[in-house]
Amino acid sequence: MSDRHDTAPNPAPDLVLHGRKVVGGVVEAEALVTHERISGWGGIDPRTGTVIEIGHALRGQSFAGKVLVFPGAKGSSGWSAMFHTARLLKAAPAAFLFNEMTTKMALGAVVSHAPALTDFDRDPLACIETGDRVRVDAERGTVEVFKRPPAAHDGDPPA
Amino acid sequence: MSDRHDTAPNPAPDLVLHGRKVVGGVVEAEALVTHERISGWGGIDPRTGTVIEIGHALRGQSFAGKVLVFPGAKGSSGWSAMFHTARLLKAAPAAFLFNEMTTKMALGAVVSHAPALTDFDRDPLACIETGDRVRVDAERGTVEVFKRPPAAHDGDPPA
Amino acid sequence: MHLSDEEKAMYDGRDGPAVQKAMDLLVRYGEALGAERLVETRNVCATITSTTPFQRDFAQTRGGMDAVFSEFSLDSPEVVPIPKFKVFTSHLQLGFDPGQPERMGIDTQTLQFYERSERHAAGLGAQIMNTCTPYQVGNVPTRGEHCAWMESSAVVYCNSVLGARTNTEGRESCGAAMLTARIPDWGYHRDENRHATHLVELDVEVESVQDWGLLGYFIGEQVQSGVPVVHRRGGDIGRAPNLPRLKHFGAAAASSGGVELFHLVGITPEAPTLEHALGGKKPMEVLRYGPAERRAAYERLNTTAREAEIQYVMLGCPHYTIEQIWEAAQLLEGRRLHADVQLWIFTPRAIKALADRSGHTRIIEEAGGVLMTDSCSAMSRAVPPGTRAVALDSAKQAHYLPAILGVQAWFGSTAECIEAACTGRWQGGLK
Amino acid sequence: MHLSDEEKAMYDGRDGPAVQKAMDLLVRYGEALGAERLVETRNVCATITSTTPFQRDFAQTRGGMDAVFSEFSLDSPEVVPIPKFKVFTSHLQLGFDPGQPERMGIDTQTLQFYERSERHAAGLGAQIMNTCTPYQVGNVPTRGEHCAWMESSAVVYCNSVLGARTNTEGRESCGAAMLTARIPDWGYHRDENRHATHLVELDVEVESVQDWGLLGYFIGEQVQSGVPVVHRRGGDIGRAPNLPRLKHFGAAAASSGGVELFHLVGITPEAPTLEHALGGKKPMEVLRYGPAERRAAYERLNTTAREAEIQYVMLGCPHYTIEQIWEAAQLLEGRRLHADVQLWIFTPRAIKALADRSGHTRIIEEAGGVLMTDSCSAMSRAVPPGTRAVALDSAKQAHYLPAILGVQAWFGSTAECIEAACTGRWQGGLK
Ligand code: F3S
Ligand code: F3S
Repeated sequence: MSDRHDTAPNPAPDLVLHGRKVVGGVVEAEALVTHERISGWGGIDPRTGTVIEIGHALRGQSFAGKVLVFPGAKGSSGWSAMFHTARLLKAAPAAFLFNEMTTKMALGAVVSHAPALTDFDRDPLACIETGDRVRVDAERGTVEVFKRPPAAHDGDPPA
Repeated sequence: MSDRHDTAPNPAPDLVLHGRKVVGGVVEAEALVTHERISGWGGIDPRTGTVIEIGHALRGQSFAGKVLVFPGAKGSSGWSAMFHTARLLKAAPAAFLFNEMTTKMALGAVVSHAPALTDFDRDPLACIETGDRVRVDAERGTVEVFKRPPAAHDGDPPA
Repeated sequence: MHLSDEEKAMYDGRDGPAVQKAMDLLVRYGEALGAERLVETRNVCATITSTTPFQRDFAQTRGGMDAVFSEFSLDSPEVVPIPKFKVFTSHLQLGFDPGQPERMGIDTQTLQFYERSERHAAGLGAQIMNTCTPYQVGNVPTRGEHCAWMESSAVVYCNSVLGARTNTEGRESCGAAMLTARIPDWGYHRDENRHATHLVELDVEVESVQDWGLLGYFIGEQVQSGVPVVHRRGGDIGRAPNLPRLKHFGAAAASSGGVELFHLVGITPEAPTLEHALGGKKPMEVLRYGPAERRAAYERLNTTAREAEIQYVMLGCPHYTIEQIWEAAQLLEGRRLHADVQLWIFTPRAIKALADRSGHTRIIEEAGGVLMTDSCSAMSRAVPPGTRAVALDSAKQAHYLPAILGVQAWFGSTAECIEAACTGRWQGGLK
Repeated sequence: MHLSDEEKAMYDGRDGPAVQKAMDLLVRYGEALGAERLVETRNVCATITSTTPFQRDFAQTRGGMDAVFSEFSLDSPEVVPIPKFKVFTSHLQLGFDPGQPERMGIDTQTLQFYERSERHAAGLGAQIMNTCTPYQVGNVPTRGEHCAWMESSAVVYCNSVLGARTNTEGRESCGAAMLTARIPDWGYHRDENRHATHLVELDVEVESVQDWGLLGYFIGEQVQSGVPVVHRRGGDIGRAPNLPRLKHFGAAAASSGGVELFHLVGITPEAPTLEHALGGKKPMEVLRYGPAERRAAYERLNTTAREAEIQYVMLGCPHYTIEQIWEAAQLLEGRRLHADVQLWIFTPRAIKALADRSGHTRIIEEAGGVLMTDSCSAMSRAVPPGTRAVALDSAKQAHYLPAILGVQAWFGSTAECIEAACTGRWQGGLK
């Protein structure tokens, strides 16, 4: 995490995306980005928000309190129940930004009570990186991205 | 029954029908004719060969040992089983002459081991009457009909 | 009839005498039909077990269960040893409920003989489903699957709703199919016989289970053994009818007529359009079904009904689904049957196990009713003693019971039947 | 989102707070999807009961079973009293087999809590089917019937084989549907989303259950959440695949990808022709499935397999039909499992009752195997102690088990699995 984002108000974002509100709310948190879909049942541990799917790029990492940026949901119909439980255990993402609308994704976002957006004017997977600070205003349909300093980002593992 | 038919060979039939063999065999017996389809299960008593369906024109009459002339089978898939049982109890018809081919009718005739014909050049329902003597040669596909004397026929209830 | 090499080998005895007898029957039957060949089937539904004193004596005097199968299922007077079935074989309903012998007036000897014959059939590979509705206990044929099924209400469901292919087979042709995986390629196995012959134009909403039963009863009377296609002028038939509705519809059409295949435009699999269902031909006849036809069908089903006092309510023809049992249980919950009325509900055994677990059986029994299996009143000719008038929600059962047992039948909705069960009086009427 | 008057009344609380919460969830969910309206459904399949310690504690501290239903099935933190379900509701599989708690490592407390929650669900009107295959125990939706189903393998069967209409719902949307008879009119409920997007040209025979599993696995990987249509160049697909084949095919495609609807030209109800299935459009992609693709799918399913010694054979994913149990019993009859191997076969409870009666359970048990219900190894994460390598005839289970439990999986035919169970060694191979 970068101090810059934690300590100072951000006068101007590095970029702004516009999308369609899926679940309302406003939140600001760090991004966790993956180009792979996420499984609910069998794919995450709802107690910690950790991705557990073998071979998944995020395996071992937790989305708890993060803005989860990903293509969408995959796997069993237990998706919403897993994220619902994660929410009750305070391990849900702070927000969902995704590209593919499915019933799993929509219901999972709804029961997570987390702001969620889709249908962006720019692909969030192409312009948001893990560690970026992101302010999601689902009511207005905006995503303000405050890029992590390039130096720090290049050198760090994507955690 | 008419003595004439029981005592003398018939030099020439009154009429001859041609049909398609369904089950082979040759038999000569009295005709029992109905313009109504017959039910197997719930329609006949296989112990006596009696039609039992309420409202049926043949109700109370037995086809045992008769040439049964009728449109065809109706009702449940127990048709063959009922006629099969009637055959074992010696109460099956001597032959079947019918117009409508169905699986019920075909299988019922087969398991009755009785000569059977269909696809006639003349409608047997239009030219055979109850009490006529009928010689069925299923191998040759012929039905020779020896009409009951009109006087006897007109005066009698139909057998 | 043309036989393949495999079929010739079976016919010539390669697989033993029972298979040979089976092929012999199939050839005789196929030639009787005028079939040109046999078709492969891997799905047989039949009656195999024995419930009559005649069969019991036959077993005793002629050589046991093999003799019974040889004669009654293969038409072979010669007793041949019966091998295991080659094909998935489901057992249909029987002449009584072996779980309720006293209620059905079944003596111990008959019951024991049945149990022996059930064990024999199971040992050969029969699935002891014991229902007229194999499609609700795991035998759900798929589109185009060639089947050899008995039981008219099952045949019409299999052909029409599922789009599988079967004629109305009999005990002997099914017996032969179990051992050979063959049945004559005739009738509804062939594309050219599956097109509609009669067009029925709907002029009225068809919504409830009762509505679908009335429509089926009307259609069967009109088209007899034709293939009806049902169409709503200027639009869809309405809400897609579910399994219970189509089950009652088909059973009604199969009993008032001999319908073995129907099409519903936009609903059944071979009727994406009216033209498709008709196969590009003109219907032989066009019928209209409006409020007057609906009322006439209702009145014909109620012709025998005179006395409002009823002694018996029978539900479950064709065998009730778990959804219908749930509905009946909801209507019964917290109520008691009238002291002079008995209520019997019929369902497959496997579904009864589900009803037990789901709490419905308890509710039905607490109200004074009973959930039975394997049979029904028409099949068993069993009704409670003293029954003069019976209330029914099935057009098929209302068609058969008065004819078979001479009782009066009231036909109405499930709710009206339950109401009659609780009050002892029929208060229904067409809405 | 547009609401009808009836829906507005429910939303405004006419039918009490639980129905109001249900409508609130449906509106939030429908708006998330971008749906314009709700559609009526009378057929819900869902998980309702509770099997986790977390839910047990939740019940204890938050207000009993109503609190659990409010939170987990309606997304309502406020505890509302739950009325009886308005709609025919079937319970899906669970996290263990309550009939075999020890084998599955379930403690008494968890079992007792499950039983309490089963009684609660049944009391509300849930049919305790406890299976991923409701269509084999009496819930067979009809063409065009709007459903709200969970469980991907059931969803794909419902949409594709039966031609009914459902999206992959979740616990909360199903909970809301039970109380309102509504679900968002989105996705596969609507004609325009049911056409094929990907064309798969077959260049190889697809006949056995294993063949259909391999084809499904290939297709899921390729089309992900697309709608594939399968076509055989220059002819029919071949013999119509039966229920077990289509069940394995769909389950495989739903697990390697996310297929919720497929079409098979000439077989499934919305694919009378290729053009019809494509809705007159061009496919986004054309794929070919020949011997090389078949082998590659087989090898991917067997990537984790190294050791020929197996300790466990699991059959029944999706839950076995009575036909499959019969086939397994025939393969096992008179044999004994290898001393180091356990065989668990999963089926719905109602079908187990049928297997008991038909003699299969005895054969399986005499060989040393066990017929289980309600769950499976993937759902329960339970395998026999010491399992390193498992033999499976299900592509879906072979996809999930290594990922979930880190075991090695051999995928092959049922006969190969039974052989491995009896010899302790995997000797299968693609034929
Ligand atoms: S066997 Fe079944 S279809 Fe009706 S007549 Fe009896 S319940
Ligand atoms: S629930 Fe059923 S579909 Fe397979 S993963 Fe388990 S057997």
